[in-house]
Amino acid sequence: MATCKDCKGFFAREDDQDRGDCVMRVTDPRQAYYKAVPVEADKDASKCSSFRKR
Amino acid sequence: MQPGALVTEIQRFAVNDGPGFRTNVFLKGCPLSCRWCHNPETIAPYPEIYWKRRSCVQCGACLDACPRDAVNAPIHPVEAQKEESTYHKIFRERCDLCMKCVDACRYGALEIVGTELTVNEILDEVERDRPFYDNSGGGMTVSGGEPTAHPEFLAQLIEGARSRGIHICLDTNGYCQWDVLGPLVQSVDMVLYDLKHLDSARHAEMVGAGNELILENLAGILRAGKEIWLRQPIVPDYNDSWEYHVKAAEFLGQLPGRIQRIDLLPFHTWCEDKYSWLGLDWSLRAAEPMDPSMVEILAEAYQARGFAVTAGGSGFEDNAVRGGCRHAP
Amino acid sequence: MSRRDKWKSARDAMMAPLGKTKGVKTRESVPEVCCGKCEMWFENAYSSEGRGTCRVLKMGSEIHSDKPTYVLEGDAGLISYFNMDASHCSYFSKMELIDTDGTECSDPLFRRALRQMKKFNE
Amino acid sequence: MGQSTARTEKESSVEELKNRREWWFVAEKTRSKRLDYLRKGVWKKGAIGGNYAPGIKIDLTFPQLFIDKWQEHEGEAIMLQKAHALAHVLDNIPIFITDNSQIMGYIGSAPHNIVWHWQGISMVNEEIYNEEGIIPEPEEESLEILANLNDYWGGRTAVDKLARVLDPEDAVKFMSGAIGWGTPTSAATYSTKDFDYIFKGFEAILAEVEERMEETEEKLQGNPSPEILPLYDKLPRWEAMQIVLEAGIRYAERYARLARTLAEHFESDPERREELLRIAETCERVPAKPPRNLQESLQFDHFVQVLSRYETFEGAWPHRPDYIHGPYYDKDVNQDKRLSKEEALDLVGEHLIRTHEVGIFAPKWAREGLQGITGTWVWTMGGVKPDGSDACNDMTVAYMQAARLVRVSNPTFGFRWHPKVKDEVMRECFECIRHGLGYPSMRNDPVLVANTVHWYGHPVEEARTWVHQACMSPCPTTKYGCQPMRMASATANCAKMIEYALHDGYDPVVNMQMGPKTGDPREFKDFEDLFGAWVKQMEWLRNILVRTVNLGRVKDPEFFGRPFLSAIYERAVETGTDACDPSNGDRGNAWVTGFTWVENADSLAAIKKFVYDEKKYTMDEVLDALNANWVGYEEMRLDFVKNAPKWGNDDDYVDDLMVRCLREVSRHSKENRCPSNNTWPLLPENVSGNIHYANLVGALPNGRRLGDALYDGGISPGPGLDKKGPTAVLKSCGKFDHVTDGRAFLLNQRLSPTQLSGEKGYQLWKAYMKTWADLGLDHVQFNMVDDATLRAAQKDPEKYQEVIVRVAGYSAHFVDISRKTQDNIIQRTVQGLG
Repeated sequence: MATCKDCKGFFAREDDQDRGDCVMRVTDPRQAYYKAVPVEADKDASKCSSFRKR
Repeated sequence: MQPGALVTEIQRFAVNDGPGFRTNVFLKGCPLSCRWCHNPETIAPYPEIYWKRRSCVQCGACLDACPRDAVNAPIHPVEAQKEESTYHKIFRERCDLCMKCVDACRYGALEIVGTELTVNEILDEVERDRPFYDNSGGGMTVSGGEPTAHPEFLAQLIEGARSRGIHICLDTNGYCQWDVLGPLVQSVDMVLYDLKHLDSARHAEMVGAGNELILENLAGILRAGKEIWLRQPIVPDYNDSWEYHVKAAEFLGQLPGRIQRIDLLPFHTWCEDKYSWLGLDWSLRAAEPMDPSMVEILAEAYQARGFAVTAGGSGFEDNAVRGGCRHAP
Repeated sequence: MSRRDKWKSARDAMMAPLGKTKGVKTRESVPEVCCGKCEMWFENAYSSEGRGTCRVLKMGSEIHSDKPTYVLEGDAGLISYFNMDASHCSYFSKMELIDTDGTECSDPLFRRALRQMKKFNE
Repeated sequence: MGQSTARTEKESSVEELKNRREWWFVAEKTRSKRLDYLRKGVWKKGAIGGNYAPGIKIDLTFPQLFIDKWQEHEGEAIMLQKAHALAHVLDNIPIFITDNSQIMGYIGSAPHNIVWHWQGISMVNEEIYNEEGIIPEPEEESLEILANLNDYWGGRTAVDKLARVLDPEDAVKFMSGAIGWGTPTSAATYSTKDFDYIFKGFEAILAEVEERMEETEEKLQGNPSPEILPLYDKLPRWEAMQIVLEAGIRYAERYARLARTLAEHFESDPERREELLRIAETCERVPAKPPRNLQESLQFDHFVQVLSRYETFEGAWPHRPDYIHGPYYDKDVNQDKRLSKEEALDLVGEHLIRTHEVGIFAPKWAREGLQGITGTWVWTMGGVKPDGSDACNDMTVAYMQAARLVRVSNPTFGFRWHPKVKDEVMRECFECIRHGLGYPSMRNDPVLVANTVHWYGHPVEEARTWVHQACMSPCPTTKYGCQPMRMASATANCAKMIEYALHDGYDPVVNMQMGPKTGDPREFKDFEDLFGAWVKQMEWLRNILVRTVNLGRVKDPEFFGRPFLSAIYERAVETGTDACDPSNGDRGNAWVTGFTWVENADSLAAIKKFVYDEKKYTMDEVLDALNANWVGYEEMRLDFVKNAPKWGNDDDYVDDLMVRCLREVSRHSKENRCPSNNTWPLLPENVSGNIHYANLVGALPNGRRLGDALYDGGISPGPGLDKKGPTAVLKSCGKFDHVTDGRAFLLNQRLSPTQLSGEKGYQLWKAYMKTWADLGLDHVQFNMVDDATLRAAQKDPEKYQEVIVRVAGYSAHFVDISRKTQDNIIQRTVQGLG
């Protein structure tokens, strides 16, 4: 099963390797930005459309 | 009872008629008839009727009220309000200005222009804006029409304003005998003086009289050392050429005294409605309003001779000579 | 009835639908003939969730049943909702829908329960 | 077509654009690339007329995160329960860093989202459910989520709880929406903030909380006595403060972490990498510790604003950023020369943009009343220091310059004018006005300081720290001066006073007996009888609003709870109370906002003159005409419009009545008491309530019909009814005392742009302002866009997207407001060309 920690967009936290930020590039009609969502390292990513294998 | 004079309007917050914030008192009646006149309602020395087509619902009440059959029958308001419509409510040639139609109108479409006011009535209104005069060096500007057409009343008005400590500008076209004008000029704080054309024949053609008396009086005022702002309405194809203004500047430079400021006033058409309210045709209706930047070019002709010049005559220009304000004794 | 009691019924009518489980179904149901489409119905200005007052009927009236009762005297108008069934109300009078894109304010007949009422635009 | 025009604009030189007064294009050409990118990146959050712009969606992540922990902590003290839920949101809500940006923090999980505060009024929650366009895709799924949330919160929100304890008659009348606005809860509110205290840093406050808790725990070892009992309730409150302060620090650290990640793994441009590292350092420093430079102080400030808006709907933004940030600007730019002026301007400009982009769902009535914006975010500029000396600084100037570059409609500025303001600062104010921003509004500082002392007894040094609590009302930013909650929820639709006086208290519009029965006007024997009825209706209307809001205020700590606000309120930290608890030393700053006020004076004057003085019409005729909504009485109506005296013409007949009405209200203001035992003065202003109430106020004797827009507000004369020009308007407004006759008085003036061009324009304006100050007026704001431009913008909105107008108490982009309000603005008398 692919998990978040296998993804290129996952950045583990220094103080806690089991958790981290899912960082994504988003371009909306007006501006471009990087977005971070907190995730568990072992979260199932098999259904994630932005999963990119590390 | 104090004598009164016909006043068309007491206009507060005037900022282009002398230094600072001013209250303009427009006296009715003028000996000249300039074709571009921006205040056509001030020419006739009697009350007149404004008919405001946009307010008129064509109810016909005025027709019923008129004893002389001088009122036009109602037509559809939309027709009457059309841009090209020549419809007017009053047949001026039959009307004897009894004003019964105005009394009958409930929609404010018919209005009397010209109300008789006493010196005190005028000054009470003028005095209301004293705080504004204090902070801007403003005051009262007596205008018209031609204020010197009412010399006795004007003298009393000036005297009254003086005793109340109000700064006074006399806005005159100078078409007046010196023995009348001279003492009036002496009694005011400053003069706004119209100059329309240097060539007497051209003057007469558009203004209805030659300019000799006006030019003579101008010299007289300068000799008397009175503060003066010279105001030149710039009318297209009449006095708007560069050559004309070079000549005018030369002429003004040779006069026997200093002109503190020259205001060049670009021709505009804001008065168009007033002609139509009075039921008068206006020969300049079709003329284009002037671009104020054109006037700025002409100003250079005067600047070259060391005159202070404005385009538009604001009372707040850098070089505006402040009238200052005295407080009531 | 004391003053408080009299107004309590109006207050309760105003607050009645709150705190009840309604789900999607109740919220989406808009009867063909309903208060929100009636000219006698005046949308409340405090909120725009579809609450309003009847211009004719007073508190105590009962319209969403086969045998409506009509109260015409009293201090407070009948409080009802845009999707209250008005098919039995003899005072129902269908209004013209004026503002159909919702960008205009203060249209007296503007239906504020926009999303659900939208299907009636056609 | 719009685009091809835009291209031509771009080809014009800045000078040409200035001459044509196309200020938006001037700004576009003169601002930095960064500001240009950020400005154009903003999603428009204000509603257009009544609807939100396409693409704007309600944020559903926030309420779902919240409810997870909220339900887990059910049964705990409300502040503690909320603190847990908020901390969970702050730890988990998606965050983002926009390209080129340097200031972090947003309320919601994506830039196009607006947040929804669901704990205020469940009716508003239902409104969101019904609202078109803002439900996120997939709609069906979102509606299910919304329905479930609404089912849970129904009956549990602050106003739902309040409605159950209110007198039922009051509840029904208050919520009829006819007599005023109001959300008597701090769930929809605004609060002044004391940055002298907050800038100590969250860690310092945490230490203070810790100390208080230890002290209290010691005392709790004693015998449970009446002195000790209340202490039990304090501990969970302090604990709640700790939780949110720590969560606030972690929230900032999340940005720091993201910025570092971007610098290390994503960013290839070395300059931007530097910036990202600086952002990371900044967010590691603040809000935990005191700021050391301009970026840190702005960032700290913005985090505080964002955190408070996660806690509640703060509909205003009381603030004095030039005063707060001025010293840091001075240090960075003038002393250390760490920042160039241009770099500082980028930060200041972005501060305006970050504020502008905040979007919070507002119910329809608020959208109608505040068209085109999210809230009345009036920032306070200028003024004096507590010792009375001039407080203007380089930051004052920087904000004015940045405002002209980014041209946002919100925040706007209110400038505290005083006699020592330097000419260079006045010129900056004037440039903003001349550029058609509609702001700053000008406030008369000496008058308002005296006013603040008069009504609430604040010490003068404290009164001098005042900021605009919302659009208009000054509030000190001191320990006991700060106002935690929107007492202006007592917002009166004042035209109802005269309407009810003429209808024996009955409201034909909402079909209800509202006011007291003051008698059939046909039986009144003279004007004094009518005036007496007016006074009774006025008192009734104020009383019901005031007592409802007072109850809401007292009950707020029980019904809502503000852990974060309490944690940044010195007096709440010190006493372990909710910031909104009136017993913790609040001196009070309550006021009744008076919408649709001037109609009273004009209506009373018309009746006095025509019915009682001249006996031209009988009261019967007047009432018949009003009951018919003037239909069939058009001649008579015009007579009332044109020939009855109207406020704003320096005419004592009606002006004296205005003064008399104000004095009656002022007398009554002292009888009304707030929970801190202070007064409730009236503050006439309208925002765009004049449009909202158009269909709620019946025909009036000033000639108005049901449905006509009301006057545009405050003490501004009716549109087109000020026949004597701006000097007469100012004179009328100067006839009452702006210190003792009310709280503040909004005055709109439209001035012609050509009149104010060039140096002469500035000189004219300065002389005008000097007179305004001499006359003792407390407020004036200007619209400087000419009719031609506005009419063109109505025809071709695409081309005029960026035209800003002053609505009333705030500015908005002209194209975002409804046609009715647009027409109303055009109709406002343009003060002539002289």
